[in-house]
Amino acid sequence: MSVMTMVKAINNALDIKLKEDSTVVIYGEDVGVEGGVFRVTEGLQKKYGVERVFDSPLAESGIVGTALGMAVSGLRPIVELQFEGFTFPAFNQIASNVSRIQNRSRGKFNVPMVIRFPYGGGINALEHHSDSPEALFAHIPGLKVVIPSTPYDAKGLMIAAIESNDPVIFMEPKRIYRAIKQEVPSEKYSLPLGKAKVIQEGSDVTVVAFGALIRECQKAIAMGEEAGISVELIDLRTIYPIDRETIRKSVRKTGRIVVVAEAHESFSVGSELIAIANEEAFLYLEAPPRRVMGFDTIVPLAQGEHYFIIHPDRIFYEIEKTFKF
Amino acid sequence: MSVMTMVKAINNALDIKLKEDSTVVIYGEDVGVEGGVFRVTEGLQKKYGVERVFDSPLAESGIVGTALGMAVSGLRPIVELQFEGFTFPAFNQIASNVSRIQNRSRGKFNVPMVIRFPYGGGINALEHHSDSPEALFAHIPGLKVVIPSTPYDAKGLMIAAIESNDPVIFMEPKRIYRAIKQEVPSEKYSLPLGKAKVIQEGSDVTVVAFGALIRECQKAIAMGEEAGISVELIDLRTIYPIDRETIRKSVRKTGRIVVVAEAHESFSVGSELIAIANEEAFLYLEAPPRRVMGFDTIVPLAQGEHYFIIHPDRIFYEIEKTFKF
Amino acid sequence: MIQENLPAIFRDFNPLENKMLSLIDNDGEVVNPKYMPSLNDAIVIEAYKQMLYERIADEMAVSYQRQGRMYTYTPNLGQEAIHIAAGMHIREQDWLVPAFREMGTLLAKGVTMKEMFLFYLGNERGGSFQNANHTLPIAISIGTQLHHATGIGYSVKYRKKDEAVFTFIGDGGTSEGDFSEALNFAGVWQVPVVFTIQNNQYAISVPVRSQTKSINLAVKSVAFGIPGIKVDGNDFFAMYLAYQTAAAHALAGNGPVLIEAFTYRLGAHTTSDDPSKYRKKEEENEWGLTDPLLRLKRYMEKKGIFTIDEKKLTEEYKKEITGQFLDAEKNKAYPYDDVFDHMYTDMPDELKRQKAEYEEFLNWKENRR
Amino acid sequence: MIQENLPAIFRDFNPLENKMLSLIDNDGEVVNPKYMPSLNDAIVIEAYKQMLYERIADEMAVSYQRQGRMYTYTPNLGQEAIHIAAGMHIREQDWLVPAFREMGTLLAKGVTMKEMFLFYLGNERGGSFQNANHTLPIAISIGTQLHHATGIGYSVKYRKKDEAVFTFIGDGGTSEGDFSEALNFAGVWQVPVVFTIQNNQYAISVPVRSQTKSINLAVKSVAFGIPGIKVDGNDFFAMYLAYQTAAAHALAGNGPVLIEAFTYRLGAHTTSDDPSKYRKKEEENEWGLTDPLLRLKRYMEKKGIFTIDEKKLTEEYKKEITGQFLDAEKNKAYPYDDVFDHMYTDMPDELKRQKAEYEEFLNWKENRR
Ligand SMILES: Cc1ncc(C[n+]2csc(CCOP(=O)(O)OP(=O)(O)O)c2C)c(N)n1
Ligand SMILES: Cc1ncc(C[n+]2csc(CCOP(=O)(O)OP(=O)(O)O)c2C)c(N)n1
Ligand SMILES: [Mg+2]
Ligand SMILES: [Mg+2]
Repeated sequence: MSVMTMVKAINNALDIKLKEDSTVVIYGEDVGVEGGVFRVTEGLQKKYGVERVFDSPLAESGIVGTALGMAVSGLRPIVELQFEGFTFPAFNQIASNVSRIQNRSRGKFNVPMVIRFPYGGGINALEHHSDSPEALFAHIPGLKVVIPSTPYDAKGLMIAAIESNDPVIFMEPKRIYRAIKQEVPSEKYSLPLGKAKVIQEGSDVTVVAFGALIRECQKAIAMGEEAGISVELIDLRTIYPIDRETIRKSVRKTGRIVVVAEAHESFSVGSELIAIANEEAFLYLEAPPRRVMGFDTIVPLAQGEHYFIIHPDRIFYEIEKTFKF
Repeated sequence: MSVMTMVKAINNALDIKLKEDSTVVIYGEDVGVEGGVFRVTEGLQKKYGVERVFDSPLAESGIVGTALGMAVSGLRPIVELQFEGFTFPAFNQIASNVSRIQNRSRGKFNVPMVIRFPYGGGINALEHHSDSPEALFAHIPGLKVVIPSTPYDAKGLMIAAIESNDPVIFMEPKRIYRAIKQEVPSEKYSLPLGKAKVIQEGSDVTVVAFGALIRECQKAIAMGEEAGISVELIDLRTIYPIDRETIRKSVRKTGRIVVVAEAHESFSVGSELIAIANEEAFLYLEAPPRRVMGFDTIVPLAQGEHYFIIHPDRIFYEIEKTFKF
Repeated sequence: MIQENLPAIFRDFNPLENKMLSLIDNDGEVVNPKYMPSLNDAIVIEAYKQMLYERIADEMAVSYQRQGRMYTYTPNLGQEAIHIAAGMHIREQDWLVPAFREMGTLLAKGVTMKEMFLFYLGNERGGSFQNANHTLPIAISIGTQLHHATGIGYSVKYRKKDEAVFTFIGDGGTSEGDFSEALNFAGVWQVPVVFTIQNNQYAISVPVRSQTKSINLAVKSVAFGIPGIKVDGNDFFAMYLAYQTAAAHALAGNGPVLIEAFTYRLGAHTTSDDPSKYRKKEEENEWGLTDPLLRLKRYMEKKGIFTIDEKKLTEEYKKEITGQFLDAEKNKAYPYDDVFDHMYTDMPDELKRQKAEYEEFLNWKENRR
Repeated sequence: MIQENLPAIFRDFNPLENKMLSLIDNDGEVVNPKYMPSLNDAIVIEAYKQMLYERIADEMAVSYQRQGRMYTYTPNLGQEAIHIAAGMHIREQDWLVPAFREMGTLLAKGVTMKEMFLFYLGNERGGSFQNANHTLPIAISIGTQLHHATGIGYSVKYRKKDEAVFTFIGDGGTSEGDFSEALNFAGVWQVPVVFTIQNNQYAISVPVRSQTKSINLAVKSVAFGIPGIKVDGNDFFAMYLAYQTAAAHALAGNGPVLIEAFTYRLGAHTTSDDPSKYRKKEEENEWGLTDPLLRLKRYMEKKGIFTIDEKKLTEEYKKEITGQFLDAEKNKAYPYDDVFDHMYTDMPDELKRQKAEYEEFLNWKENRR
């Protein structure tokens, strides 16, 4: 056990897998000497050498496309894309090949690779550095999309992602890279992909969130408790495949669902969860399912970002509205 | 008035705009001499010259990125991407620039451009030639996403798209490129972007669809009529901005909604419409909203495609289930 | 240009001087004896047979498509010398990362015509090339495959395997960003990849002069610091020498190589295409004179080694290929499970649910009849 | 190499021979009198002043960031000769399509330091460069901007305007597919675009030798059939000559040009970066000797035209820039409407609804206090 930030916990997961499996390699922009702009790969090149942890040329399509080549020929590449906004040059490789080679080859080739990148707002960054594109990846069949909300989860999910024989998009909520510190076991463990976690049980309203917003929800829930509202908080953990069962159980119990996420609300994880709540618990619904999400606008730069970011009071406001409906 | 296929109607719209506005240019792969692989631009190079209608090098990012440059400097480019599967090399230009330059420049630059491409299944094609990626574009703020379902609509919507000062993704349902023939006025007219159309009024169930599936829905509705079910059919026409008002009115009337679309069901237009139905008509809902959509799988090649494609009997089956709920 | 250990042909046929490696002319006459590889007759005969096989299979595929028994097909006509010369240098353990117009090379790797037919009949089982070792499926999204080849090259180098990687792209494909990125990565990583541009002069209707202003396509290698050479793609011997040299170079650890195979698509782009819309009959005729089979045959005849009974062989091949087509046609059925089974190594609950719901519908449909 | 009407410098400093155009040395001594442009003293003095202004503004920006008064900033230190030489050739009607490290060029185009500060204070109004004619916002997604420049080039050519387009990218950016695609399109379309690679030796921590195996970056032009030249980016006169020649070439209708400006990022990548992690002090010191301001100053001193009271000017500049910063700081407020107002030319109902809902929440919040 030692106290870790999410950065450290992911670094630890990578370290463990690099150590025990010589087919694991890590590359991307500045992941070598520099250890990544957020230092997630710090120290790994020194420990495992430049053939296993290295800087690539500056080209995301190349990073992802070559990783696919490695994955079908015996390696388990983990690639870092520097920010969520720079996943798009690789979008064609992801949507046309990474997600499809297994199906195209009828299982002759598996694609055990991880594409990891920081995402989300709240760090007063430049454009393309504050976005939440999870829905875009979740809509592409053949991918798994994972988002941790704590250092503990990040380590366990990352180990599972590396060991998955299917390609995993691993999105790291950069806002809480260092904001949360937690006791994390030093040894290897993994958490199942595709399973949500009930963080807190409750009876009045189901709140579903993931990543950095779990913390904000917890603050809102504390406000709710004061107001006498019992909230069940679910951390989705995996965006695809989504854990219907956990949603079903909870919404059938509470009859109310509020989805909290930072992405643009239209055609989002929020939309999907509302659809699921309807399909799985229609007769139990006692209030309109709500989305507390980003606007359909570009995330504003630092001076305007506070309008866009989801704060606890806004979450509480929507929980209360839903509760009182 | 003359009888036109959708191919002809779009060609006619392009012709009209090329003629009346010298800032309109058209380019893409094989759109010149060849007139496009589906002949949508047939004859236009001959009529307007190689400076206005021309073949570009084979690079989608380049096609879209250069069009953006033209759009901010006084032209109205219309670019063709050859198939929906080949929009992804251009995804970065679309998501990082086309949709954003207006906001980034606080309105100093507008982006009057149209990106058009055929999409959807049902033509026994190779991989990447049968997909329906509308949700991916609709989730990106700053774009308009338009899909016509008839030759008449295609012409009117295309004229509006070209005249829009915002970038428009114009998706053409290739399955009905030539399958529907219709009287279309020869003169110029346009249909408003962002407005759905109630194709048929009804009182029991609202069916929302668009593109090639309108036809399939109509067949299903005929089956429903025999079974005594009165269906209201809405053609979305524009996927973003979505027409909430039309959905609200209809669902408040019928209390039931079935969404029919060919895309993978998770994180789709179906999810969004169910969310909207809940937000706008929760207290009116009498049955769980349903999605009749593609699986979360790659669209199978020709021999397996019939499992994936949405047939009228499956639509009817879901309408009836929803009606009887 | 950069490397000291560069084989002589890269210097003697420097693409910067717009030179092209060609060894025999249209009449089968040796024009460049210095570089003519000394192949024993059996190999030359074998090469001709393989080219003939590819041509016949290709013609038959076009005709099955015309009969409405197969979906859109992509002909290989005129590009056989490239495919067979490459095939002769790709060993069992070497990797083949195809584009979509190198059928002969796929066949050399162990792909069967039954599989090819099955693919064009619309069944992924055909396109998966189950029995061809280290062979990727066809790449439809142009350019993307080059990155896969470069990545495999890294993997091979990292695991210290005696394996080379062969990959293909068209002249049009060189305009895609992925082409440049992949060659650049390969240069930096110094991986054993042989890149071939099949410059067949057209990307569907677009001629290569509308694709780029570079003096040829081989010269693009300069931008990535890797050796490049332009080769007469309709000259079997030139292509043979190019692959022999490139494979040796790559396997010796000297890094990647770019080959521009200068050829012509004698047929249509696909069976849905009509070349008369965008090119002249005269042009096609002129290129017809450089037909790789004709050239090789004339060479062999001159040398007195054309011992093949072509008519008989053609009949044999036709019969065998017909058998494969019928087999494919008989076995094209698409079990419902195939839609879902290969999306993930473990099927997620979401897919199980979708499958189950669809089965309910199928049951309803069944009962309704 | 290809064009007949190619200006002599492209032949004399052929990147294929790895030559670099350099006119004065580190001591300000003229080393290549043949090509030395004969500028009148006022222009040289003006250039020095502009470089000084950029340097001071840059230092102040770094220090405001350090004081916590501004967000992450991207320094320009050491690259001023490129920016000012370019700025001196971009006319009012010419287009500037920037990357993100050419502040001096933006200033030349009419962008104010207030706007720059406002942008780095986190307000799009700053980055929109409202008053700079034909100037695009900064491009963060690396490489994408080159396509915009090529497209503008097409537009200019199509509309027969007397306008050239200037665009920038870093050494790291040359690895992106968009770099190659854009140069290729520009070559085919023969548009009046001057592409500059600012090769400052690093892409964040990654040295250029890990970026590509090509012998230099200018040589990449060969792949697209356009003229390219490698220029000493810390030599104002070399850069001046390069832009003069390139702009004339482009405006005469002779098509695009690629300039590799060989320079060094003397500062950090951004204010969040610590270069000591990835490069040695000695290397920085060595490059420090080539500082473009020092070099130009020495030249001017030798020629006896350094009539500037640098200390006084520095004070003046500092005062003026401080004023601009304070103005920006005072006006950084972000009206709520700005979030929504520029997404579309007409705000769609969806956005109106989202805005209204959020306003309801704001009301609730207000009342709750
Ligand atoms: C990314 C992408 N864009 C467009 C297409 C559509 N397309 C299929 S083949 C082709 C032309 C290819 O030309 P070339 O690269 O010269 O290869 P050839 O067909 O001549 O063998 C095009 C544009 C595609 N398959 N992939
Ligand atoms: C497409 C994309 N990928 C990654 C980044 C992150 N990033 C910002 S600057 C930079 C390095 C750029 O290096 P170079 O092109 O040499 O320009 P320089 O910063 O040296 O001026 C990187 C990787 C980005 N902005 N865009
Ligand atoms: Mg071709
Ligand atoms: Mg750099």
